[in-house]
Amino acid sequence: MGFKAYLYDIWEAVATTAKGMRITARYGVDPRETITLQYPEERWEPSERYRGFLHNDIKRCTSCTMCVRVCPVDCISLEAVRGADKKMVLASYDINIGRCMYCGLCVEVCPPKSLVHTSGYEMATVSRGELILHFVPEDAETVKGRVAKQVAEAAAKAEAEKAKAEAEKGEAEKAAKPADAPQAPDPSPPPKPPREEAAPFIQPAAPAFAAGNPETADAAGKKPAKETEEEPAKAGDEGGEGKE
Amino acid sequence: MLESLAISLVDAVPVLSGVPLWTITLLIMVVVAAVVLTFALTYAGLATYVERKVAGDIQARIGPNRVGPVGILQFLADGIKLLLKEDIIPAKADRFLFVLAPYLVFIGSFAAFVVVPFGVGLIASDLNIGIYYVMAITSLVVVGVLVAGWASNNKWALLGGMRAAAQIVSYEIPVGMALLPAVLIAGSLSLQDIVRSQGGLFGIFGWNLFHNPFTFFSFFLYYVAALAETNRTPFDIPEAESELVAGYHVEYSGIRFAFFFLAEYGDMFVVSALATACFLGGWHVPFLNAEALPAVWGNLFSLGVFLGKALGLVVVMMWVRWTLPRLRVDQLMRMSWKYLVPLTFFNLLGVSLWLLLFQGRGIPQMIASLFG
Amino acid sequence: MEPKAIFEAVRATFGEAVSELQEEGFRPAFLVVSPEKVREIGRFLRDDPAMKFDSLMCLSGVDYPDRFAVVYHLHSLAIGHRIGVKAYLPRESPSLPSVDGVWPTANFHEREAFDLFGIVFEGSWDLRRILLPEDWEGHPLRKDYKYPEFYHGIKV
Amino acid sequence: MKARAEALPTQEMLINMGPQHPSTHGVLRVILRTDGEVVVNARPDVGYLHRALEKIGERVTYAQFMPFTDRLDYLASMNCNAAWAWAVEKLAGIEVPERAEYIRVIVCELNRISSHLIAFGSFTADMGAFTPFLYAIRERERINDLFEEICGNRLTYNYVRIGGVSADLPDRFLEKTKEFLDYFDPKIPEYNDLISYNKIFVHRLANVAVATPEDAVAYGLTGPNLRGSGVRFDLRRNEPYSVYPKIDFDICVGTGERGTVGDCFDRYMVRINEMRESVKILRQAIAQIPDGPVMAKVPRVFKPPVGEVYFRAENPRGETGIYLISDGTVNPYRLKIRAPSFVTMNIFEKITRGLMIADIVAVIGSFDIILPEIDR
Amino acid sequence: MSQDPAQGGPGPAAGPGALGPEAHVMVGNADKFINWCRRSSLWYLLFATACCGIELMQTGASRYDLDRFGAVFRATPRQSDLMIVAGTVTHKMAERLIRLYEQMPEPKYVISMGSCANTGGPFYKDSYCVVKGVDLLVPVDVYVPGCPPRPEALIDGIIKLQKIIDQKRNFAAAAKA
Repeated sequence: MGFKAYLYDIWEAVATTAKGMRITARYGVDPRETITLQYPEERWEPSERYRGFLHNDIKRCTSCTMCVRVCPVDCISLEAVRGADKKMVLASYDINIGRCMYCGLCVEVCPPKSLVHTSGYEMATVSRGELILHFVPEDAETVKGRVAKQVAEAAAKAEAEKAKAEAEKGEAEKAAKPADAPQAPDPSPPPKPPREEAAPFIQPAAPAFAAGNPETADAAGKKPAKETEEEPAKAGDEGGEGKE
Repeated sequence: MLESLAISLVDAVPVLSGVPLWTITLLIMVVVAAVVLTFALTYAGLATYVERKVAGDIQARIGPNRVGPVGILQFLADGIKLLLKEDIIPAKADRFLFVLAPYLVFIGSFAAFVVVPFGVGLIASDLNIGIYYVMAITSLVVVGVLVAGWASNNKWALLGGMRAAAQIVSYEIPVGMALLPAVLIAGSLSLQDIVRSQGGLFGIFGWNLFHNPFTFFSFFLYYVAALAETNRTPFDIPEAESELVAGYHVEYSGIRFAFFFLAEYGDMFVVSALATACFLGGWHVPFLNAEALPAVWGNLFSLGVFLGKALGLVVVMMWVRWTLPRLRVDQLMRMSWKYLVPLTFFNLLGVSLWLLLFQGRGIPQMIASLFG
Repeated sequence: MEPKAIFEAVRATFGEAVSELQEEGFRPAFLVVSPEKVREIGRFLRDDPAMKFDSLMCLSGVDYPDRFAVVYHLHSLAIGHRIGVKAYLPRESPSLPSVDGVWPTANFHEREAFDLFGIVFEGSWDLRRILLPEDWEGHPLRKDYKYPEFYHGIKV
Repeated sequence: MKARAEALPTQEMLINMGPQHPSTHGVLRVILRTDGEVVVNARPDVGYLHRALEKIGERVTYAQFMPFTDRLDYLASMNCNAAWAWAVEKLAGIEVPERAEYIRVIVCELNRISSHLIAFGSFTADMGAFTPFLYAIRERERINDLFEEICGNRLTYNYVRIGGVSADLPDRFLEKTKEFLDYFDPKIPEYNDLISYNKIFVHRLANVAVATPEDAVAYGLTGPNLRGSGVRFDLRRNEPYSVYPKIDFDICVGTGERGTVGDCFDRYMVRINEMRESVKILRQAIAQIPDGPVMAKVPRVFKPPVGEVYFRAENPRGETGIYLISDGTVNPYRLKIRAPSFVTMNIFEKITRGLMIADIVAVIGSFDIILPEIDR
Repeated sequence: MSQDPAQGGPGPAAGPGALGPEAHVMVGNADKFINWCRRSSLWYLLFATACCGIELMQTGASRYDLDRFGAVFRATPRQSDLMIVAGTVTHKMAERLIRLYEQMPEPKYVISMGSCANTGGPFYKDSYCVVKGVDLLVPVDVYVPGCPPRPEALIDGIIKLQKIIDQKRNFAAAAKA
């Protein structure tokens, strides 16, 4: 391949190698180039939008299960019981951060803004059980028991007042019909996590299939796990109304 | 040299006179070997630490700094951890060869420390066939790597072994040819003589490097060929990390892998020591005549200078490793046979013609003789 | 060229094989063709100087409620227009001739359609499962697919 | 070769460049039949990261599938998010505000730079030079910081929404991006000095695995791989979408600079030059970005009209096509993702005949494949 | 070299947390030294399947630099003693993972990095071919949550693993029979 090309080959090899080594030498000699962040001592403070582990402020949480339904992975499980004053009391609220994918959809859709991303990221654990965060201190049964007791007392008190009210009405004028006592508000069934296995698979007849499709196809056994139609697709800052 | 030492020891300690002479020389040899081996192992250990620090520095990060004060104990931790790893020999591997290979490689690289001229009087044994001995011993590494590649019964290892055999054998020739100018100038194969031949003229201009343009050129040829000899990037094809998973030592774990690891760094030092001895004036101290210095100080001082030059070349090898990509096997062969071998032969011709024309005097000597 | 013009041109040469053009609600428009003729129509669409559909963008299997379909999306680099070709297949043993002779890129797409839908492409270079392990039963993307309980002893 | 065959009966070796290998960019397995070092046949075996994204697509709603597009091509998550959003908007005919489109272009181009950085870095690491890989990741860390400010995550962003973007840009974001661009501009010539024009690197890549333009089109190569073979086709220019028509940039094409057109070196250089183009696009986009809302009016329960659409966007690895069939309910009926790396692997068997084992690593690096896209 | 704030042993790690089964076991000097050696040279196997693999790469790169802890990536299981399962493990990949784990020499540890490795993560519900958690295949020492976990979270996991290694008994009467 020609003597000149031979020499040019050698010269080019030496020149490009030298150019490369000059750059690495510049980095090697100059201590300012080091960008290492020595983790346990120096920490990187994450930005305020950082999506770390989730935290739910159970005082403000209205247990509207919007977050449970929007989560693509079902890692939030929530049990709530209707308290005496018609408001829902959280029995248990767990987030399995071992399964969560930190997508932030639940935080965007939470109406009372009680579910937020903290900037925590250090929770390496030895056992998988510790990856499930429990936000309600006591376990579910005691809460349910307590709420059931309160509901019973409220009902009893309501019963007593009614009895007194009837007694006074009774003496005042016999004609007044006694008001029928509101039946005891039975605790509404806690909304189960949306993926009910037993739910009917067949979607009610979907609208006529592809418009141009020659024959109308009735919806075959389509098995969308989430057939509850309440799907908050739009994520915007003005949280939708808590539909319950 | 050791007999004289033994005799002087016997005179100094009369009680030893009853003991036959050869046991004393044997004893001294063992002591010297122990000293050289401990130096070699600690150097190899520290070299792994320095390599990771140099790599960290080049790559804008900090190397190991949490193990020991500045991370200095990193090599200790690695070594002892490797010592205590489970010793796995693959089922279908050829057990005896699998176990033998690391020792061959280890011997091949650390036996060459015998002729390294550390200082004025400091050499394990001043063989009169110095360079020839080193060339012979370091080719034992090829046997070790080939046996390792074959014995681990792993396709990647076999490929690594084949590549290593092809590479080291074909780079023996340029290494040998590039060292010959120093032998021609010194007129002797012994490394101490080569170093002594580079004395005089303020200690710097006596170096073979500046003797004549051909030797200057042959230093760089030697250094490139030596890089290939020790499987360092850009020639680390036998244990190509990204192609052959880990080349010939893919099946080795624990202390056997440590042998390979140390042997590589041992090779690096041997090769740099040869370069220093043959081209950079060995233990000659600039502006001072090393031999004239008082006995103990002279030795230590020249030892320091020699180690400085040799370890400097080792750091350059590390610097090259973190810059250049890797050659392909056929390009490696082409470079050796089409570029290095012709160049070293032409270079050798040039040196011998130069010595013939100028009766063995280099440019610095001629300039010095002009000034009288 | 406009989809309608393409439809006329193909209809002219292949007659009954091209049954109709699905236009509105579909972007791009689709030619519905009979499965047996797919390879010839493909070769025609690629070699005809007026159309020159030299690049098959995407070949996908679809599980419509009552039947399968193989959908080809074609694009012409030279001219720059696009067309879709759809071939409906019966639900029992869906199979149609492979087009990897016409567009070599179809091989992986066909292997994927075979793997996930069970559509057999006759005359393909090598029709094997591509994404799932060889010994996996069933074709997952079918609507009536039941998840296996165990695979090699690991709970699914 | 003939004489040698009789004299020395050699045997071919079957090697598993298995799912776990330092340079297969993930869990790709290549079954090599080699004769010594020369590869007789290299058959890729994929599917080790098949996570059934398309089956999941049929079971979650349109908005819920957005985080899954992050995991489709995790080096270019923003591009996949945007491709999914554009596809659904094309299906449902949603009008996206101007500012949202500009933000999408900005984050997509930033993501293109960071994806090409990993492509460049891992390619040089496969060739043996580990330092450029760490320099590339150092630059990528700065882009990660920018993304962490916008959407809060370093790798899986889930930032784009159907109808716009989830949140407006933080206040000093545009200045920080400009700072990054000024920091990044001199870095590319430095990479070229360090490794691109290094003699060994060029020798390893020139004239290796040449893909002729006809083969490239026939085998469905797209994006930098197609442009590396000299075909001037870029979706942002030939089939413009979003606000790309308003931004001028030129298409980098392989020119056979150091070897023939379409070899590994050309595909590599196209990516390096594309990083420069992306910087140019970013500067113009930052200059032209208008004010205004970032989210269109999309109903909370989003039911697109019945119909089918095929949309394709220019991802860093090639053309990501999304074929979407909707039957009017909340879940997509069928969702086929045409991933560029999946189609690129088709040409692998043909192009690697007769190469050496070290070149297989070069070919995988030059195609810049990524496994979640191949296996979906 | 630039000044190192991390002089001497590891700095105050974040919260002790549970330290594994042998948490509060008296450890003699020989054990302490051996554990120190094993802890400070954890060579991890390059096992990156999906997105967490990229975060693993960035942890090993310049800004977070795992090399500070003496952790170097090794390509072959024979020379690695820590397997960081970074990414989704599918059924087709499961046997390979088990084989790789068995090829590693004995004092070996496993870190399950990211939601996919912990519990199958985003693909837990609807995916038919993802292994729901790596601990179905290999014994896992530390779970690092996150999708993908930040490099700091992974380093926090490695520090926690180092604490576990510190508590191990090697020479004295084995803690477990």
